[in-house]
Amino acid sequence: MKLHIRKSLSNRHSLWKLLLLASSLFIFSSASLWSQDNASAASEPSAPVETYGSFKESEGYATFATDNLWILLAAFLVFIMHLGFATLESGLCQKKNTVNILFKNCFIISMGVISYYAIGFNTHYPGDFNGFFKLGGPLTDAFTDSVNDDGLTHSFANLTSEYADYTYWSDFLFQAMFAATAATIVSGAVAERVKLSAFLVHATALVAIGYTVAGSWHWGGGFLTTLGDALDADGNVIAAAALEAGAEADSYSNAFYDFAGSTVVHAFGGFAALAFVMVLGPRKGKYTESGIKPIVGHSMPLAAIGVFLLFLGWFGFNGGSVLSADSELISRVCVTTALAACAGALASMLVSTLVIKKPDLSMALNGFLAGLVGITAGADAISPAMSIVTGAISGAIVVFSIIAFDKAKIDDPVGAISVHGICGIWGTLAVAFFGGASLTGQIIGIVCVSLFAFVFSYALALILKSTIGVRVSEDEEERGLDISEHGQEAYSS
Amino acid sequence: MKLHIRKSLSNRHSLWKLLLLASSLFIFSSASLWSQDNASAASEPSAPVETYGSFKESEGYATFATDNLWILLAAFLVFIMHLGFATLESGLCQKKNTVNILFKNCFIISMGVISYYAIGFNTHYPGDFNGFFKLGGPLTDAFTDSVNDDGLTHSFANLTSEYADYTYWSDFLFQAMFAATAATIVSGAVAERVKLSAFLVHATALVAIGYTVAGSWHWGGGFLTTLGDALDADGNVIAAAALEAGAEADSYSNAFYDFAGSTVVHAFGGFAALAFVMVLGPRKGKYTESGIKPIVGHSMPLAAIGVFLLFLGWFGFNGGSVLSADSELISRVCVTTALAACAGALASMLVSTLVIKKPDLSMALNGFLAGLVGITAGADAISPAMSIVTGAISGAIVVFSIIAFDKAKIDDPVGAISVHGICGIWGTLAVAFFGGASLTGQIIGIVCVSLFAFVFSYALALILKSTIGVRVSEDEEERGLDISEHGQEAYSS
Amino acid sequence: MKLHIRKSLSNRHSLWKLLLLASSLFIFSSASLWSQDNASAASEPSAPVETYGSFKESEGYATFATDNLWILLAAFLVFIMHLGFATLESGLCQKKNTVNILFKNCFIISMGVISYYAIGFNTHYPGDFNGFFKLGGPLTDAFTDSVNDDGLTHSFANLTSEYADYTYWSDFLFQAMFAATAATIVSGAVAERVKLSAFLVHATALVAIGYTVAGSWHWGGGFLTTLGDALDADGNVIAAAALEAGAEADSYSNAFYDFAGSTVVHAFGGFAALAFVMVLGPRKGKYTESGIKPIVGHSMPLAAIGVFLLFLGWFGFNGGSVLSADSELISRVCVTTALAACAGALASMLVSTLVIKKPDLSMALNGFLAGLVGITAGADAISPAMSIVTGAISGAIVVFSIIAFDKAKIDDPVGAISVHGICGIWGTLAVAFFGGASLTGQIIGIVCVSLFAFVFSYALALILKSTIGVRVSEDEEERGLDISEHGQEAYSS
Amino acid sequence: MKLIKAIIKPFKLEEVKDALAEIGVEGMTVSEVKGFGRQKGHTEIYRGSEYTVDFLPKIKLEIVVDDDELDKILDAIVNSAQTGKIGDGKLFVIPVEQSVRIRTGEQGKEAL
Amino acid sequence: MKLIKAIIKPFKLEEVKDALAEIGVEGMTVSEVKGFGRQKGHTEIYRGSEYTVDFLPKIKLEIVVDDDELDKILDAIVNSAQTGKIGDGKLFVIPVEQSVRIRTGEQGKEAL
Amino acid sequence: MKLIKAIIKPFKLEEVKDALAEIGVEGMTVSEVKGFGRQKGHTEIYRGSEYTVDFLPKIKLEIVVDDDELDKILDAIVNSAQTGKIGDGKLFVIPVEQSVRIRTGEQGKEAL
Ligand SMILES: Nc1ncnc2c1ncn2[C@@H]1O[C@H](COP(=O)(O)OP(=O)(O)O)[C@@H](O)[C@H]1O
Ligand SMILES: Nc1ncnc2c1ncn2[C@@H]1O[C@H](COP(=O)(O)OP(=O)(O)O)[C@@H](O)[C@H]1O
Ligand SMILES: Nc1ncnc2c1ncn2[C@@H]1O[C@H](COP(=O)(O)OP(=O)(O)O)[C@@H](O)[C@H]1O
Repeated sequence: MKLHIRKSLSNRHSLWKLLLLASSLFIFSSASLWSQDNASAASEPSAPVETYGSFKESEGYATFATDNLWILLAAFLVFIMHLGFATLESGLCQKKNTVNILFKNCFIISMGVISYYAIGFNTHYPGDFNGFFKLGGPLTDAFTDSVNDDGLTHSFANLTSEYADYTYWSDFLFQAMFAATAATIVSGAVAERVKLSAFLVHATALVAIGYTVAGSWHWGGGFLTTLGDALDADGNVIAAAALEAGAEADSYSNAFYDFAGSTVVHAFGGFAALAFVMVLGPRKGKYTESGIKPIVGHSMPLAAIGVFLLFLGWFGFNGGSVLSADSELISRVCVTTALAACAGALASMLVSTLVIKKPDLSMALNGFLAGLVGITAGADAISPAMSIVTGAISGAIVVFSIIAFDKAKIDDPVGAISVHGICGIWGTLAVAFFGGASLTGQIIGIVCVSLFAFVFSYALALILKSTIGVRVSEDEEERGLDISEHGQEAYSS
Repeated sequence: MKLHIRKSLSNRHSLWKLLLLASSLFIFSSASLWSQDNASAASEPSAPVETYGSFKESEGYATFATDNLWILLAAFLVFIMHLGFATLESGLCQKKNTVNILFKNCFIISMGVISYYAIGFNTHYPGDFNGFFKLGGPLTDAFTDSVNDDGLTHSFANLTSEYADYTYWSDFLFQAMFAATAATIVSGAVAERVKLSAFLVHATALVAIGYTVAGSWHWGGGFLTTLGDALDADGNVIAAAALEAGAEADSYSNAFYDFAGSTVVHAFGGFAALAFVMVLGPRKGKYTESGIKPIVGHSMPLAAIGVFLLFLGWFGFNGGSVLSADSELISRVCVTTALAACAGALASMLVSTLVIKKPDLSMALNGFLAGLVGITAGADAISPAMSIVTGAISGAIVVFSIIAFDKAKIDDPVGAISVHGICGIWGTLAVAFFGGASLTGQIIGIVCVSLFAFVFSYALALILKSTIGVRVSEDEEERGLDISEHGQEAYSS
Repeated sequence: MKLHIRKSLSNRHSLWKLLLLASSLFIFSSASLWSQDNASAASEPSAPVETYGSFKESEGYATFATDNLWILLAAFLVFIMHLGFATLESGLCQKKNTVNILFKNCFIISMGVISYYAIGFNTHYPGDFNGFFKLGGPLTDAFTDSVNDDGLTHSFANLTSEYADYTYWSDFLFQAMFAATAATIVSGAVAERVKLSAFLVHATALVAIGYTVAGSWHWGGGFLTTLGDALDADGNVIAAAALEAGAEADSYSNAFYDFAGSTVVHAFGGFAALAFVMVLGPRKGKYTESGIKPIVGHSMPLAAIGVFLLFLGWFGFNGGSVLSADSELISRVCVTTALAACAGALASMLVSTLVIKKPDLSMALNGFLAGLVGITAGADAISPAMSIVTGAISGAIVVFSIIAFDKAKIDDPVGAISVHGICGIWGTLAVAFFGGASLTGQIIGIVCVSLFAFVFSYALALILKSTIGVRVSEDEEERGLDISEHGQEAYSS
Repeated sequence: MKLIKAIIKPFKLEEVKDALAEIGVEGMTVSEVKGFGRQKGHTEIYRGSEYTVDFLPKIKLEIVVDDDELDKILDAIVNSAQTGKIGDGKLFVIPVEQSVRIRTGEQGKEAL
Repeated sequence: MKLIKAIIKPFKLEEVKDALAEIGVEGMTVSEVKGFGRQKGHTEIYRGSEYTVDFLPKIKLEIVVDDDELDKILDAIVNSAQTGKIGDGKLFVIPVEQSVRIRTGEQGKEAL
Repeated sequence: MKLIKAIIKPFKLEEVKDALAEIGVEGMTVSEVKGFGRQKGHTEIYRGSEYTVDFLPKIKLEIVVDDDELDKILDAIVNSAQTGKIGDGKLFVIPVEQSVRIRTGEQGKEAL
């Protein structure tokens, strides 16, 4: 569980409400079926350390340093997912739109990181808010103060286990790389006809505001976190006051469980993509009177490179979400991640061979991603054996989903809506089936996040449509966005 | 040395024979010239820990966590080798077979990981077997039990240093990624004419059974491990009973030494490839009356990406085979790995310039791999200076070997037989020349493993040939496997 | 700060001069504003350990192992930069020179590592020299001795915290990967017309001698290190003797500060490139009477892959330069690195859209690199907020610089001179503006290193020109170096 | 027999092919070409320098037809390839003296 | 002089070239084209949707020959390019009025 | 009307185009081809085996011109494409019976 709430508590003057929430959370997490807190428990020394220097000489430092290193490495792995997205999307689109796709992906990662610094982090993990919405400000004080660690104001707590199992900076970097993925998902779905300017605005709003607000509901201590009311042995909700006074919970109702973001990241991105695609319409020539005319991707090697890099990066995406290098958890999470991805690919290969009568490479590639998205919500809660089942079902779903969306004339060149949206939902439900989560809780979470993503993105797209326009002209689409938007070609001799 | 035997001992009810073997192994490894056991020694706390939680608070945990993290990272690095293989093979083959190659590589990694879960791991490291053969079952109990770590049955030992320097899961993941490489080696050699279905069956049997059985001889406590009989000061074999009773060995006869698998992985893959190629025959039009007509690879950038990724991954392949993050060992192993790779490339460049009269890029690329395969058996035992020599010889060998196989009309589009088979043998011998291993032992190991790989693969290929067929039709070969097998093209505009 | 000087002191019989230098350095570093020494302090146990085995059981080992692991991982990340350079350069050049470019890059990394072993490391970090020049010999004794760690001569200090926060081997590997980057920078600038043989000689001399000599001035304890004379409260230089006798410095004059090498690596490479380009002349047909005729890169996806890999690798380049896994420092360095890169890209996108009127992908790609080069000197000293400013300015500079060099008919196909040379200077100055370094010191460092690089490279190129020639014939240039130099084509069908 | 060389806009290929198939044309040979004409190229930009791309992608169809069919086919191409915008392309008719089907050795009309 | 346009199967190029070289043809110009004819294309599949590829890869040879040589050359091409299977391709003969060797300015037969 | 087929060296394209534009040629169609001729190919090497590449990259220009303009244009091409070295290429002149501008349906000279 992303117990980022800890940060909020230690850093900020928290109001009553938050304290209550936090204490209930604390109890919740102690008793949690999927307790992942051993790591932090062990590495939080009981006696407060006075300076970073003395922390480094304390017993817990060695583990802290390993934890922190892992979070950084996970950030690098998630970073490489952006190259994965860029190459996958390029590969599955036409030659004439390649420069445009690469440019969009360069923009997303750079805008994502900078906007996360400027507004995202504090929106995502707000110190004090109503559970639904708070727009954060830029990172300042604690973030930059500690540059000089001898003398001056120095918020060294942010660098030690008093903050978390890693430094404030590692936290930022990992979450920033994470955040930018939401917009990347959309990029693929709207490719080959979206107006560059409109996309850039949409992506910025989505990453800086949409994703971080929705994320705060679950990981920032928002209302999805509080879904898990404490219940007594008879199943009645225990009042906050009673909890505070020390009452112990017997169980929890409807807790929404989404380990690394099948819903909070992937379904979010998938449904934001769906909304934008619906406003945008399909590519010219895709759906004709004589049926669906496939628009073939221009380079399967690029697409394959993309998928393998995404698979690699997912070890950081899921493994890093453990938020420590806890040996048990990261090992298990990486195993379930790999098993689900591989099962997803095998299932896609099999299903596409049976249904389409051909072993379809692009489906096999999507199968890996389907398995990965599918296991993301329960990578820590689903057993290895069941992660194979989860992944395989995901890999089967994605084939049918891609075909179905195509039939419904929802034109998604890379299959992002199916892979991230549909498999994101499946993955979240899978935690209820195979990982012991509350089905009600999962459904509430899925509906809230997906609906929000859809509405947010739809509204945004409509506004853009009626202002700067969201779609290039027919002529520009035909000549390709590379020439019409960038005056550049991707390949030459 | 891959002392996986430790697992077998602690996890299973071992028979007499195995105990004996293990104790002799223990002594052997203590006194071993290339002892790599310091890490485990240090991180194995003397007092048994009761729960994972208390283990985390124990002294040894910090080192354990680092060790475990490294094994996971090594698994990721070996994973990325699969992308390396996929792009190298694609690059060195024709455009019209690219989808097929990518598909095969997607299959290999997914089938490899799943089959290793289902049967491979327990075949590779059988708890109790005759030294030659035991077919394992799926991972179950210990592997999945520990999902809930509070209450219930929990085999926490698998998560602590009682098992190894890493968790059971990390062990699985690393070994699974490793295992799949054997089939990938074959993939390149048989490319451009093998029937997809036949390849898939061959690869599955090879990874799930062939590789794991052969691997168990060396790393699973099989007969190659016991080659190293304990000798007394006069060179006589010490009886097992005497050893048990405490007799100390003075030296060991004929121990087969293969650190990370020059023979057990690479020569295995190379000779399996040779057998399949012999059954399959050369590509149409390669060997004509008027001589050899090169079939040129369609993308050198893809091939180069592949080789650099393989080089990168090899740090995990060799470095991870230390089976801990022991500072001395992993650092040295990474250094010898890099030096051998670079020396191999320089040697290939030089030799190809002298022999072929042109600085041949594809030979330079193979030179890196030759150096890497060459150092794999002795990465921990050969000194840095000698690793340069080992790599350089390997890089020279590969040029002559590729040319020789071509003259012998063994058609291997990517040079896999030379790179993995021939250089694998050379690398294993090099440990005798430069690393102090027994030449006899090395030869016995090479012969047993290579012969087994060849026979296994040959028999399998023959069976496939007489049933589903191993080769596409002439017409399909001409049109390319992409269209004939997949109905897809890799590139379009 | 790269306090490699520690190694020199403990390993070698140092002369008076060096001792003085070292002691002043010690004081300097203790009081340093940007002290990065906490890590080493903490991990250096006070009581000397006797063997590597006992070191492993000592308290500091856990941290040491993590530090060492990080340095190795950083080496892998820097290694992957070489693939980044290879693909970026290939992508931005013409199809017909691709094999040549890939070959050069294969050569650079292999020659770089081997020559660093043979001569570079001991030139870079000489034990005892005049502050300006010492040509090192091959690594021998300590490097290879420790292969056998039980019995025999064993310089185990090199494997423990007595040497540094990592082993001698990790040190070598990281620095070797680092070193090879200097020649890679040149490779891009001279691409498409340089004679292969001339380039190989130039690159070898540059990496083995030029870079290591210049590097020794700063990181090897040379004269740039001593720029930071100790001053008393009145601003007068404190005599060495007084310092020795215990006098405490109040401040330091003109210290040259270059954390990971904006000047020492990048400006060095950039100005070496400039010199070679000036000797070489522009590509045929680039500058015509009717103006500049762009020679378009043949694959933007390759170029984008290159830039993302370089970005990834830079986490190792900068993060590894911390020379430990110190949680505070590596986290902060990775954050400033990422922020500067992203700000650089955004700035390049903006500026190119404003100036060129098109969102230029190749400029966006260069913008990432500009930001990265820009922050390299002060990644540890510049605050996150200011790292955004530093990166953004760098990203803006690079656009104007590329256009300006083109106007000046300095033909640099990949923009290496601008990205590495000009932004390297800017980055070094930025530490004075935003990171508290002495402007004078920075300027001295920039001038010395850049001038040396320029002169060294220019002289070398002239010699080559008058001997073997530096440029292919017009006809060869036209047909492409792939055919004329290698008799191979990069792409075929 | 005549050889019709038709230069058309790339995205019209499918339509033209269908129109021809409809009136019974059973064979044609297609190549990707670059055209220079009244339809001006565009300005591209690369690393800060502008340059003009004069040549635009076009498709060249080569169809050998019997003299009788010529006009019908020309009409069909014009009708299906026309957008009315500059750059639609040209038709050129060239005499063909002989034609052979390689498979059978058939000659003349039979060979088409 | 005549221009022979030969459409052949790609993998026959080498053979045809050798056959022509043998009978003394010293020059030709080759392009990659796509052919549409009786030989039907194939069905491809992409992400679950089928589509037909009507155009098959072919090679077009253009050879300008002296009138005397014409028949010999046509025969040589037919013989070397024939597989007997559908899609073998065509030969078209077109009159050429003039030819010039750019290097020397030579004209007519001399230019070939 | 005549069709000029010009085979030239690739790097001469720009020059030829400029020369033609100068004398008022407003249209042409260009394709990438491979040429076989007296200019011999080169030997390449791949993984230790040598092979000969007989075909060299060339550019083919197709320009339909009015009869009056023919000589002027031929001259312009020869002048701009000539390097004097082997492999400079050829010009072939072929009769054109009809031409149509697809956009307008204009015919003959008007269509060029
Ligand atoms: N004289 C010519 N000879 C050969 N091809 C020509 C000629 N004129 C035009 N073309 C081809 O026809 C295409 C369209 O011609 P253009 O003048 O641009 O427009 P339009 O067809 O509307 O007159 C050109 O791109 C070129 O390929
Ligand atoms: N009328 C035609 N005009 C131009 N090219 C043609 C014509 N008919 C056939 N071709 C070319 O010849 C090739 C082979 O023709 P096809 O009808 O498939 O088989 P075959 O040559 O056996 O009759 C086609 O792919 C096409 O390129
Ligand atoms: N008889 C021919 N028919 C068609 N194309 C030819 C013929 N002869 C030469 N060519 C083309 O002209 C090019 C140049 O011819 P070549 O004989 O090499 O040199 P040159 O033009 O100097 O005589 C060839 O590469 C080929 O494309």
